[in-house]
Amino acid sequence: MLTSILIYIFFLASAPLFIGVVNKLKSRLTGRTGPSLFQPYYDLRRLLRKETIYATSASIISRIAPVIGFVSLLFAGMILPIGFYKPLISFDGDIILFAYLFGLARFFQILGAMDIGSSFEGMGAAREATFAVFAEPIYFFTLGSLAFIFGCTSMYEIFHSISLNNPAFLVFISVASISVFFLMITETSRMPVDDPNTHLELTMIHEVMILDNSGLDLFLYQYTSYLKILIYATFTSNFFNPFNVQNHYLGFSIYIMIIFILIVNLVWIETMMGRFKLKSIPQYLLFAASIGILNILVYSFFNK
Amino acid sequence: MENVLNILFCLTLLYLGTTTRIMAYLNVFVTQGILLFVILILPLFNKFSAYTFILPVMILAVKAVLIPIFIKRKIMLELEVRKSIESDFQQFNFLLLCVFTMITVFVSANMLAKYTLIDSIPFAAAFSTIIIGLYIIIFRKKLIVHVIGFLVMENGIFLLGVSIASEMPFLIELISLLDIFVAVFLMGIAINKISSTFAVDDITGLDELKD
Amino acid sequence: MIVNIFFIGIIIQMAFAIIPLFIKNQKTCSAVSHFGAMAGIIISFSATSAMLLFKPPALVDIYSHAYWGMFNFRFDSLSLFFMILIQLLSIPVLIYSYAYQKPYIATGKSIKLSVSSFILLIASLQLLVVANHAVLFLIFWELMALLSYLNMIFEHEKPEVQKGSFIYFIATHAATFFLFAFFLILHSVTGSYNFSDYHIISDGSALYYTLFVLGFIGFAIKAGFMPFHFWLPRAHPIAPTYLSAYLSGVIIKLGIYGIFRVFEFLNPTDPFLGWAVLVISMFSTIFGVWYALAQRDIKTLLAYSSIENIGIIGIGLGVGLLGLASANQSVIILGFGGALFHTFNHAIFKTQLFIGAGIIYQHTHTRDIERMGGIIHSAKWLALLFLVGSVAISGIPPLNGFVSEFIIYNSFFKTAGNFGNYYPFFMLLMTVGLALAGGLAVAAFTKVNSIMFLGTPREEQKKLFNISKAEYISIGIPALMCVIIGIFPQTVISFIINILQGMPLVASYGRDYSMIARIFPDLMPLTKIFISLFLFAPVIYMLKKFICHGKTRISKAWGCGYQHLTPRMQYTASSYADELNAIPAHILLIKKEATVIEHIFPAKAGFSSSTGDYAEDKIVRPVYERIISFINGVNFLSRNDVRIYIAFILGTIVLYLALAFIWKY
Amino acid sequence: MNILYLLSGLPLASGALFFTFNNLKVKYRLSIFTAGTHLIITYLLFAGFIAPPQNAWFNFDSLTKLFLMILSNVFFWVTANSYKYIKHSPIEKIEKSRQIFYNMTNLYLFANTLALISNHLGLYWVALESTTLCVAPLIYFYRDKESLEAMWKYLFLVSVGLAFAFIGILFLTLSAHGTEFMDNALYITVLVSGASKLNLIWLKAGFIFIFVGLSAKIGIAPIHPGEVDAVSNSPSPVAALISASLGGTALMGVLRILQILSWTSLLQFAQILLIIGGTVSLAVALIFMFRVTNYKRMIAYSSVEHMGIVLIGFGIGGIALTGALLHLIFNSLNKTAFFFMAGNIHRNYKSREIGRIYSLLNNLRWTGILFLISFLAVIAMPPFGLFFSELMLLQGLIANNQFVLMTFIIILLLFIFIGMSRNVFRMLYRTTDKSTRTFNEHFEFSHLSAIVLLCILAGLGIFIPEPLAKIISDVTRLFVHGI
Repeated sequence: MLTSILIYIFFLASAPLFIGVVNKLKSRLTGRTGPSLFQPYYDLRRLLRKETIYATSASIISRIAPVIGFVSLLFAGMILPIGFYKPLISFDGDIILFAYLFGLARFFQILGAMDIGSSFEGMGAAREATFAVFAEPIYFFTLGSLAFIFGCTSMYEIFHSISLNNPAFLVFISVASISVFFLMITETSRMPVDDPNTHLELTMIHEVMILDNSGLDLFLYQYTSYLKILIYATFTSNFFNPFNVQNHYLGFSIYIMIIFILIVNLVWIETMMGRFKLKSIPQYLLFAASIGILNILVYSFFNK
Repeated sequence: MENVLNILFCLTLLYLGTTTRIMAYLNVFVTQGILLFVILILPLFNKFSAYTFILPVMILAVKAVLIPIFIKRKIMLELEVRKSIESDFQQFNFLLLCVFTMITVFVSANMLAKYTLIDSIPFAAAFSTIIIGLYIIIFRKKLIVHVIGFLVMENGIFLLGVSIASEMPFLIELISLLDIFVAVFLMGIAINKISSTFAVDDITGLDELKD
Repeated sequence: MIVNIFFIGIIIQMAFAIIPLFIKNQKTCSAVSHFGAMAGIIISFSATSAMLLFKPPALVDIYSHAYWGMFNFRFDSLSLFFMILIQLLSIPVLIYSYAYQKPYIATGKSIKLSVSSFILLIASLQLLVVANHAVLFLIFWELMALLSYLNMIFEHEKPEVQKGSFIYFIATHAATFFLFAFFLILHSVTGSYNFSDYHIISDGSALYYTLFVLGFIGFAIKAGFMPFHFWLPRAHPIAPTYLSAYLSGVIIKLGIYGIFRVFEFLNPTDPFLGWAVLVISMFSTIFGVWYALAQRDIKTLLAYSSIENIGIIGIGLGVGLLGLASANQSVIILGFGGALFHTFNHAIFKTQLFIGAGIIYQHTHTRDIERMGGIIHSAKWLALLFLVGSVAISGIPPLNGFVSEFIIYNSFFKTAGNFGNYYPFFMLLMTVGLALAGGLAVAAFTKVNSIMFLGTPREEQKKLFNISKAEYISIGIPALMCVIIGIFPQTVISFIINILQGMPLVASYGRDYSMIARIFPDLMPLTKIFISLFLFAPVIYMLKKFICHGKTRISKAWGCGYQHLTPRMQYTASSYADELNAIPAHILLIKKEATVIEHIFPAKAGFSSSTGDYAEDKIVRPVYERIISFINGVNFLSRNDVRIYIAFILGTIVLYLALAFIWKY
Repeated sequence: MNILYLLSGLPLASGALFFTFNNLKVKYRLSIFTAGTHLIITYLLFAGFIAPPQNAWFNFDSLTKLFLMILSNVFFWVTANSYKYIKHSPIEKIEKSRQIFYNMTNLYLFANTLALISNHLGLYWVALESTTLCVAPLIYFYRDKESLEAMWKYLFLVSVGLAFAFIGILFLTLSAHGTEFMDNALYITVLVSGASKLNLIWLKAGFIFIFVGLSAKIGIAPIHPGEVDAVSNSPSPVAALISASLGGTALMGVLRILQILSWTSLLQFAQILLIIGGTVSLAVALIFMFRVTNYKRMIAYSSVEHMGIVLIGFGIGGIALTGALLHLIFNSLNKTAFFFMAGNIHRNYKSREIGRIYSLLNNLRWTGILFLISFLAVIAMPPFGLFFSELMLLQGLIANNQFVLMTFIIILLLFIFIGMSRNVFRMLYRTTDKSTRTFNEHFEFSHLSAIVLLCILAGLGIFIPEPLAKIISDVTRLFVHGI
């Protein structure tokens, strides 16, 4: 238990680092020195010192929204098995809670954006809502199919009943992990779905939603987004995670390794690919979902 | 003897088919009344009693005297109706229809006479009278002619009643006669009112009520 | 004895529906009737809950009718469940209707008819769910339709009210005819009118399926399953809001009650029926919420979202049917239990949302959310209470909506686990469908909240928000219930287990409490997490407040350099939902008219979009109009000539004689 | 025998007496006295407190008692309400018809009672014809074009129809030829007892002629128009009389014949004819519900519909027959109240056009609400009786496995309901910009009587009292046996 708590604290602490590494590698790939690994920490510290400005049209919603978003993701993270360690929260059906905690965060982030009443935030919120509608099915297609196959609804159990005795799993899990990777990109609004460091409000999704936030609110939002991407990365990593490794340390190092691989993938994609047209993003998500269908079909026929 | 009278009755019907004058219609009606009277009287000769005389006399009075006079005075003269019956149906075809109907009725009456105990000729005569009375109502436009058609029909019914030797107590027959008389009376008044309010004496005025 | 107390309560309610009609002063009349009725409801409610605790005498005979036999009531667990539902929700709705009538009284409008008929409606509903005699049931069923109609025409001067109430009346009458056929066939099969005698065992005969279809459709029309829902989005907006709250909260739930009864009578053991119900329900769920997303009239939107939730309940029912088909206790219990639980929850938060919508309507005098905005600045608590309802109905933790959906998800997993072969695949599809609906619900209700409450007012409000205590109480009670049930679902779960024990459908598979309780997923972790959420979030909030204390500033919103942002420039609801609605646009029947801006000095441009309803515009209305035009086409009878009539006499006689001639005896 | 004198003699006497003087108020009071006495005696007979007289010419079996009760009840309420309607009629300057009103209604009561209690078909026919003659001047009450035309059509059509009925009666005598009772073959009791000896061909023919002939008076399609015109153009009390009591009286003739047929193998044939007639009437009512522009005509068509339902009930037999009898009673109560309200509307708006009536519910509160409620009763909403009787009808249909017919009837009922409610709601709710007239209506006696009638309707639906149940079971026993 204590170790789990420590691990989780470490997890929370290292959330910005993930982005730091990503940015660093990205700039390296494009032949720049790039910011330091800890740049996100500096940004957060800067935000802490800044004063918080509220729009005239802002109401209590935009004051509580960042808090609720942060807290819900905090609890969502507790459900994830990190490395080989038992997560803080684990019970039957926690995969549903996991998905819906994200829903809670999204709900209030959208409200917080709409609270300003400016049409830029409106656009961002609308896109967020739209893509989220497709994100949840992907989640359930992948993790849900696993749950149906193993007949258990707790994330920890699911990921620990994965074993390679059945070669179908290799196909299955790799495909699932791909669609989850898509999911991650969408949910954390990275390239090619969204470009975090563009400077045209019209084309942004996540950034435009927090356009009018500053200071502590922005701090919370930023940190929440760092946390979000790390949570999704961990989630993806879990698909490959232990392969029957019974040793905690080994498991954890494997976890770190996979995270790093993911980072590389992410960076590679972000540097290689251009941004999708907003209109074409739903098809792209549907494709990811359809992978999930294919998945369960493959599996169920394999079982026959 | 009765059969002869019945045939006469049918002849009057055919005359109705040919003529186009209201006066003629009225006369035919009177004739029929007299015929009815005779038909009713005939069987009474051997067993005579004043009591049974009342009904024939009443019929004679009502059908041959009262109603014709009423119609003549009250209607024909008060509102000088044009003398011809307005028909929206070729007279010749009407006659054909009547003949055809009578033939069918007679044939079917004969068929029925095989199965049941009716004497066919009076029955057929009565029935064709009824139907032709209906034809007169259906194919003529003048209201007064409708009334006459109704009366012809009633004659037919009386004939039927006689022909099948109805056990109808004559008291009932009297009252029914009265009923019809009153009905005709009301109809006459109504025709008066209609022709005074609508300024027409045929069906064309009466098309207010519709959905 | 308890039963007598219950009936005393009912009688009190009826008395307070009738007596105040003789009070001249409308204000006192409304006050007396509402609070008297409330007292009656509280009495009957206490009786009901007492019955729930110590199982009462099942049957109560009223009197023996000359032709229909003994009219009697039966207090079995299913009826007690819905009774509790009715009584629990009648309290806030009554409080609200009291507040609702006030302004109308001020204008001198006569409100007596609607007040008394509404209270009679409540009383008759309570009798409806305990009616054990088919004819008695039909009487109260029709009374329900009738009295709610009498309420619906409260503002009968408005054309849309006339139209909507008309559609409602027709639909409910058609439903009743289905039920006539259903019960009469049941009677001819079983030779009895008592519900307690109806135990048809499924044989493959056509009659059996006819019965099932008749019963299901008859009740589905009332419950609002797609495609039988067409009356619902027409009736809700035009009804006075307390009634629309009651319609959505309680009355359509009685359709669910009826469907439960149908299952109970027919004991369906054919998985095909289960799948059919599941498909219909999933259809209602997804498209109900998608239609909801497309609406801009708040009450219509809420009505469509009711269709969605009815669909979710139906999913639970379908799963239960699958369980019955293969006699699997846990699936039956999870399915029906989930259905009951969601029925309960939806009743609560839908009532709350409608009341909120009604309060807003009375202050802004519009139902079009595009004309609202920034209400949170003038009515903060109203906005927050409405927000609670929205979060709950979107099935988002930590409120009650999530818990019932959680159980239904669990029923999927349980089904898949227990049945194997092709079940997991379809159950996965169900799961994904439900998740999709959840996402859409989030979109819809973020839209509602943000457009109505947030930002700045799009049109200057006609009068200030001064929300009375009664209104706050009426919307606060359900909100509180949402939170409490969300955190401590165990209470309701145990209640529902009590109900399930008594249901014949379930009871045949064991009536042991602990066994049933073990089937339900363990909800304790959820409770812990939610409590910690509720504790932790304020702490963070306080911390934040403390840190940025003195370092806050109010300033204009960032206009991307543009300096003169006007309220009209805010994001609209239609454009918010546009990207999602574009996907099934041909099903939502979305029409857009826009004038394109062309030259350098453009002319006045405009844009308008509207949505239809496929079932109504493409199915019901065309058929109806076809029939009407056929009827109007028949005109050979409308000749107004006495001679024609006489010809008719002759013709009829000839016809009959011909018939007589060919008739062999 | 004295009961007979009271029942029939009193109305005749008062009717005759009224020709001698011209004081409307006195006539009104006296008529109320007559109607009240009639009602009391009828009720005593009905509840079996006094034994009916034994007489070859008169027949006081349960069927007669039932119809007598209906007639007497309707007549009483009509008379009690009539004064206001004829005193403040929408059309003025009709003093003459005001004067003859009570004479005619009393004579009508006499004739109708006679028709109901007569045991002799000829007597029945005569009495029925004379009811027509009594009603005709009442139809012409308003003395305008429409009423004149209506009177003409009613008089002519019904007379022709009754002529056919007379032919039918003659055929009945013919069918008794060769039997030992051929000399008094027109006594219903005789015919019923000796039914098995009758000649089937003539019996069949007789039934057809009587059924079709009387349809003109009952208001069965396709010979309904005369009745509809009469009902829609006469003042409301008369309309109530015609559609609530006279139709029943004519129907009783058909039922008598049916009673005879029920001993023979022809019953099924007769029932089929009844079902055909009833269904056609339903269809016709449906067609016209969507076409009427005149609310009194609408109500008239609704009584065509209900008569159709009654016929179908008799055609089906069994529980449906009970339902049909109840339906007859309920319909009479309901139509009376409905016509009172229609009369109030006519008096206040001075128009019978649906298009001219606007926001009734606001302008005339009492009339509007009672109109709405009696409409709800007409479309068979509980707790009103018609709901139960229609339920019985459907149950009878199912008991006979007539599923197709049931579906058809249900669809017809649904669309009749739609068509009717369209019109009624238009009258109740529609608001016009030019509604300048101000109405002020107070609680009147007509409202009270409508409320009472509707309460009886609801009460009888939910709780059937003992005597009524007994009478109805007796009546059903008249029809069910047969071969």
